[in-house]
Amino acid sequence: DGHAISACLITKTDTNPFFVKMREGAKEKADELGINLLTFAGKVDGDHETQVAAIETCIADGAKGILLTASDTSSIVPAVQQARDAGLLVIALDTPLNPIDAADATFATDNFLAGELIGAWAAASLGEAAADAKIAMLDLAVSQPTVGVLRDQGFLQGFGIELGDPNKWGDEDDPRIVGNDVTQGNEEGGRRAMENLLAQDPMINVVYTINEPAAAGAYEALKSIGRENDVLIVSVDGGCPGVQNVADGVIGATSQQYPLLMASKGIEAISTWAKDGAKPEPTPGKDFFDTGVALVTDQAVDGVESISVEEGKNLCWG
Amino acid sequence: MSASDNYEAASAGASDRVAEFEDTRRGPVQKFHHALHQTPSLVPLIVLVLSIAVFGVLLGSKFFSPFALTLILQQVQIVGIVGAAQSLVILTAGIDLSVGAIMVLSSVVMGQFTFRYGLPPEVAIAAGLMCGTLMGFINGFLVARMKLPPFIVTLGMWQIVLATNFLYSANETIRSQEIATSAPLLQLFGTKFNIAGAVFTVGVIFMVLLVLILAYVLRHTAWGRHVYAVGDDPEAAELSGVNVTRTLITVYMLSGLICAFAGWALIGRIGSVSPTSGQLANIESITAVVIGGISLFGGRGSILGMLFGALIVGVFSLGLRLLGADAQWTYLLIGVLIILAVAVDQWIRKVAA
Amino acid sequence: MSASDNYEAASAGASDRVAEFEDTRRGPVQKFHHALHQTPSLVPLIVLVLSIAVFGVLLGSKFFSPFALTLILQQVQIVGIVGAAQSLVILTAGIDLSVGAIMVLSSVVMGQFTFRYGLPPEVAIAAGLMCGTLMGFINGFLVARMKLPPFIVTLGMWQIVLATNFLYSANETIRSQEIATSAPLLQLFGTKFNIAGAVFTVGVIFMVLLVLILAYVLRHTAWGRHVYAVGDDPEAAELSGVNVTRTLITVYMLSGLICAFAGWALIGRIGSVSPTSGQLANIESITAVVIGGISLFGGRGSILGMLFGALIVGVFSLGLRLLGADAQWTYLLIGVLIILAVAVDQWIRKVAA
Amino acid sequence: MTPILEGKGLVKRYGRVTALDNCDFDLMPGEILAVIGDNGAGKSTLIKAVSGAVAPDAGEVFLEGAPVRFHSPIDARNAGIETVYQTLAMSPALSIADNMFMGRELRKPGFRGSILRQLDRSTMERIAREKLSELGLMTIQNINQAVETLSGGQRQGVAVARAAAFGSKVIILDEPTAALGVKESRRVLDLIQDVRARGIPIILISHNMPHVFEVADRIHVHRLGKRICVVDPKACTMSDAVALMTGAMEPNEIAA
Amino acid sequence: MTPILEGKGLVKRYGRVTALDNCDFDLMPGEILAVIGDNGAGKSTLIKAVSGAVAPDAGEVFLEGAPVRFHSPIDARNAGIETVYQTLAMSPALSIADNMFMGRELRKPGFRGSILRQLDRSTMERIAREKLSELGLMTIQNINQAVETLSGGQRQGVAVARAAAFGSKVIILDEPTAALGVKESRRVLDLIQDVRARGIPIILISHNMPHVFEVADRIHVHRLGKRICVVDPKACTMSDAVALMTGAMEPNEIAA
Ligand SMILES: Nc1ncnc2c1ncn2[C@@H]1O[C@H](COP(=O)(O)OP(=O)(O)OP(=O)(O)O)[C@@H](O)[C@H]1O
Ligand SMILES: Nc1ncnc2c1ncn2[C@@H]1O[C@H](COP(=O)(O)OP(=O)(O)OP(=O)(O)O)[C@@H](O)[C@H]1O
Ligand SMILES: [Mg+2]
Ligand SMILES: [Mg+2]
Repeated sequence: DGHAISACLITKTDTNPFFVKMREGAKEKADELGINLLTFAGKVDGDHETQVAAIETCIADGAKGILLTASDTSSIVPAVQQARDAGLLVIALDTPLNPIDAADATFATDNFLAGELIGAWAAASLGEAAADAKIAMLDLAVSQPTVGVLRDQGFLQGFGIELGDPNKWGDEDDPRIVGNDVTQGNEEGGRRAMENLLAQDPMINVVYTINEPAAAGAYEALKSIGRENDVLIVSVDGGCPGVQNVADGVIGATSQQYPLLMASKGIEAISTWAKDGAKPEPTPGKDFFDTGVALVTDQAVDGVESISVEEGKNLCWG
Repeated sequence: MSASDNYEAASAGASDRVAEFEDTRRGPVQKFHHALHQTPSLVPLIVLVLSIAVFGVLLGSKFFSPFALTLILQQVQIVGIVGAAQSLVILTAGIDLSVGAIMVLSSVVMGQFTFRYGLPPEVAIAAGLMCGTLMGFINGFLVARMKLPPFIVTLGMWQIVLATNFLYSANETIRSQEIATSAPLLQLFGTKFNIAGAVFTVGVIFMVLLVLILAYVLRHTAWGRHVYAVGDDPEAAELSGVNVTRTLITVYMLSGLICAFAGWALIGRIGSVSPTSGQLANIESITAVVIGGISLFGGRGSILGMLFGALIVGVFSLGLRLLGADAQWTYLLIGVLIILAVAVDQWIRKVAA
Repeated sequence: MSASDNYEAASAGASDRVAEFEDTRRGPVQKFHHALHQTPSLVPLIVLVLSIAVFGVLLGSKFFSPFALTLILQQVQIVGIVGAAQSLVILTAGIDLSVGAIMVLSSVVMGQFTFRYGLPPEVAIAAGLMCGTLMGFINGFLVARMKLPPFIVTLGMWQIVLATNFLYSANETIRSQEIATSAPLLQLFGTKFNIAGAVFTVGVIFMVLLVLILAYVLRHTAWGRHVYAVGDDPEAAELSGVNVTRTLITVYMLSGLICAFAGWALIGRIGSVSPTSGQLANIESITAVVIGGISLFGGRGSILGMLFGALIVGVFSLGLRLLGADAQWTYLLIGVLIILAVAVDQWIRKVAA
Repeated sequence: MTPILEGKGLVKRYGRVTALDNCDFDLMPGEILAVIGDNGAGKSTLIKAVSGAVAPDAGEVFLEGAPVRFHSPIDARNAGIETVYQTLAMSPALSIADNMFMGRELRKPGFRGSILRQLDRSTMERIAREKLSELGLMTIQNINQAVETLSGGQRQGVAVARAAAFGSKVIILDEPTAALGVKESRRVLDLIQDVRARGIPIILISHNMPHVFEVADRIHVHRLGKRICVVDPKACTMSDAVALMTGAMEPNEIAA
Repeated sequence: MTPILEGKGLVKRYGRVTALDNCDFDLMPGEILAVIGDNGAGKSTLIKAVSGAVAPDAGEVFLEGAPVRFHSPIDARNAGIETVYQTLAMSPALSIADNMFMGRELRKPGFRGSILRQLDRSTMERIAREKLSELGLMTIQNINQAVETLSGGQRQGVAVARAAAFGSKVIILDEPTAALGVKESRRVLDLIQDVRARGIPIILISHNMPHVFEVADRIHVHRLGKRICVVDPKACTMSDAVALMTGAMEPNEIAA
């Protein structure tokens, strides 16, 4: 039917389960509300041009609104502006634009907070030993995309390490950090990065990972030298395999995000906008709508709020 | 056997008319065959027109509007410009994997020189263009003088330039708003003008002009012929008096310079200066070149074909997205269509042969 | 001028000994030169040994330990196996951009057949291997029968296979723990054994054996010679009686099969079945092949060289990390070192010529 | 007697260029047929058309009276037709022995040959050396040399040796002695006569009239893409042949 | 009289193969010097060494008495030495005119040539056609044909026409008539004599003894990588020359 409202979902990639779930969430809600959903994704993390082309396509298509997880949060702004000028509602999902008010609204996880939670948890679990911990930082990619920086810096903040420039990782000079390496966010990269850092210092006992696949890869590397039980691995995402890995003791704790929630809220907002032109409101006290983040672990520590693995499993996304 | 001594003299009365044959095949089909033979870039052009027609039928005015069609031009402009650089290199039987990295570094230099060091944008742009040319020179020097394989040289340079880019820019994006207020010249290529619903940008015009000029240079100047000769058989070219080293170095320098222009155009297209852009520029430009009918073994093909190749991919991408295919399905279908495009191309050539 | 009629007869008394020259150069240097000429893969081997020596000196026992050295082997195993497939294709003057995608799809098929459909792991593995071979066959068919350029065919297949992989797997990872409990056969290639501190895995042994067997086949069987002939000059090969189509199709099928084995080895290495792995396998395998001295124009080079090429990159990556270079600098330096490695290679060849 | 190899009404056009213009051709059992003609007359195209290397646009080919359609040179080879192309058709980077035995490699005897499928390099090299020595090519110092490093004449010698060693029904030689020295050319002529003595017919394309008149049984004169006449070398002078092929004389001016 | 081009003690080895073995060589002003020798004797390597196409391992080259060191064939060309290599050195995919004028293209007159640097295609094509007709190559139907589509002899004709048109000090021809037909060979011999008449010396490598004895002023006999003697074609029979170059006779058996 030619009169149906249409909406677009543009994600960074659609190879990461996180975005796959986001798309499923959006699709479900869209079907429910009778909205025609078009989905787009970059080819690799950081593929900015494809996202610009996707926005242009949505304008050409006459969509009512766009849900966007931007690869490059400030470069995308002119394209977003073009869409808003053409009368589309643009909602940033997961990652705020820079500046944040470049989008009509933002439904996001606080990635820095997500990092901070696992950092604080790791420090608290180690207790005294935190003072001479040996930390491996397994980041995303050398191009330092924003999510990667926020989670990394959040972790260090939470752990109690002084940050250098908070807009980039790798410039801290705390001796507890053994090194940073990049994983591309998958198992293979996670294993290789872990091996490289272990070759530098086999006594690493805390591992920060950008996401749960990287954590699983790091675990394999540790297992191959028999150290899987005396190293603390922390991660971010909260996907079902990740939470299962927390249950199995592969990962100590993970910060869980809620992509399905973001997506469905976003679709609702577009539907509202199409009907009566109202824009969604941010969470009180913040400049975005916080869809929340929760620390999932079975080894709760004092001073860091967390949910159990059981609860995590009920909320996990894929 | 008779007097063998002067049998050669018997050829004295030989006819001295150039051989001619009656051509019994003179219909329009034959004329068309002949045109295909003379102009190899016609084949990708036919494929392009066919694909526009197919999507036009499927999508109607959504696709067949001046807006959508010029949108394709805007979306392929970067690939088109970088593809021009890539074509030059591939014609010499090389390959340039560093095009995307050079493009991005050049745009970062333009941005940082303006905003970090406060230089006038004109100077910063000149510096960016020089930076691209210099990178190209290094590639060319390693390929032509040190005789290293282009694949490895440009693979190495890709990593080096990209890492330099991240280190130098500190992964910082310079935002569009800032550029617009204090150095709009950087966004020159993004300037739009509207002709009856069709939207053209300076970048699009630049791409088309660049390709036309290069087509002229390659076809009608000595340097252009040398580029083909070097790609065809470098040893034969050297023996028949072409300065192979100089030709190669100039090709890589020009390629670097064009990539730097692409960097400038990139600022125009995305508004900001972003060190993470352009990661797929090398594979996309090579794709355009190959679909356009230029041989990866060098010496054969036309740069106009590259432009049509880039547009074919652009048409497919936009068309499929408008048809509502989701991302993975789009990639899958583009994969199928790339193969199909080249198969059709091959088929037309065969039928025409 | 005298009787020309039978001057040819004057050659009747010609010597019929094969020409021989005294070789005045008989020192060890000459022997070495000769060895280099006979065995082209010696050159990357020298570069490899040199780089191990340099990092050994710089890093001492940190690098020169059985642990670190075997770690390199483990890190290189996937690239080494995929590189073997890539070498075969490149020797025929082709290129295979789809190797990584085929590898991942095969591993996903092995995993999903076991866990989604509950088939015995043996059957699932056979299905995965067949899947890889089939993908290879499609590549080969399009290249050999339809005469499409390998770059475009495998570029298209890359996208198609990768998209299929994501669509089929729904991006779901099968976790290591599950595999270990219910289908440990999938992790076979990860099995370790310890020889005097050095840790070897089945995957590493497989890689080495595979390369040795292929080196034998390429050098000592008719099929191997045909592969070289097809890459050298396909027209000449066809005219001199090689079935070019069949040779090409078998090469691509074998390449697909090897990639499927790489997929199995990948499960062993990362423990889990993850559809997002292997994205860099094509560029890394081509790099190994080229550093190893195989010509991208086909017909020249040795598969052993590829293995050394892969190890050179492995040594550089680990060595630089151990020297404390951070991720971005490592990335940059690897670029420099790749160029250097090939420059040294070229230099040795020149000196030896 | 039916011709062993015959072509009727062969046509081949390359774009605007006509290479074969309704050309007929026949080779009788046991004979040496020479094909002569100007440069670019279409001689090479003719033999490519009858040996499966190019597909003619029109016309038919008959082998021993039966129509055949060779889809590739391999088909022709399997039918016993061995050809030395003017471009020699060798793999430049491979060795002399590899090239000589390309497509019909010898395997080691026993287990190593049948199971491991190992090539019998030493035998192949020995045979290659013998065949080259038969042709008088004594300057090849290293039998493992890549063909691309051979001199022009050495390379041609290898190609001729290959065809002579393997042809069983028809041998086609396209300018086999063009790059050869005096001694080597002589040996090739001897070889051609030996082969004929074994009953195998030969097609010889050559610009060397004394050689043609010395060995040929019949001479096919080719001009502007077609056979203008067949002459008998015993009944016709070299001057007549040259005049015919260059167009200085019309075929009806001579009793053919 | 000093030789115009001279080589002393030239050595070139390729791995285990010795191509030039301490070889001397000289070319006098205004003469036609023929170089004869078996296949693989090292003739082509010799002329490559004196024309900058390969760097000799040892030995020196003198041009008009002064030592020279050509780093590339372009250096030799700039010094006025024009060479037809045995491998012809042409770019297969480019047209006849492109190949003929490679490296010395003609530009359009006026603004289009000087500013736009546009090539004067029609003039180059016209000249190419003329030069080929002078050689009797009348079968080239399409002057825009790519060189790879030419017949073997047509290709050689193009290479010879190029050298003859541009050589100014020395012209070197490595087997220029090997693939040529009777008429075309004759024209090349005429051309060689014309060029000599213009005072330009020529080096001619050929296996065709009658041709060599017809045009040469002196004959350099090459065997196993070195000059074994120089003979005077007027004082020596073809049989002697053949015997010398094949090793059937020693040079001291003849008064040179
Ligand atoms: N692939 C091709 N494309 C276009 N023209 C071609 C092609 N092959 C051959 N020709 C043309 O066909 C004609 C006949 O060529 P062919 O090689 O058969 O001549 P030939 O008689 O063997 O000459 P030669 O004695 O010089 O070897 C020539 O004019 C040549 O230019
Ligand atoms: N690049 C190379 N590598 C190895 N050997 C070579 C190379 N080039 C030439 N040779 C060898 O050097 C020797 C001399 O070759 P050259 O080409 O000079 O002979 P030629 O006298 O010109 O013979 P022809 O009359 O056959 O042309 C030959 O034995 C040849 O095999
Ligand atoms: Mg011919
Ligand atoms: Mg020679």
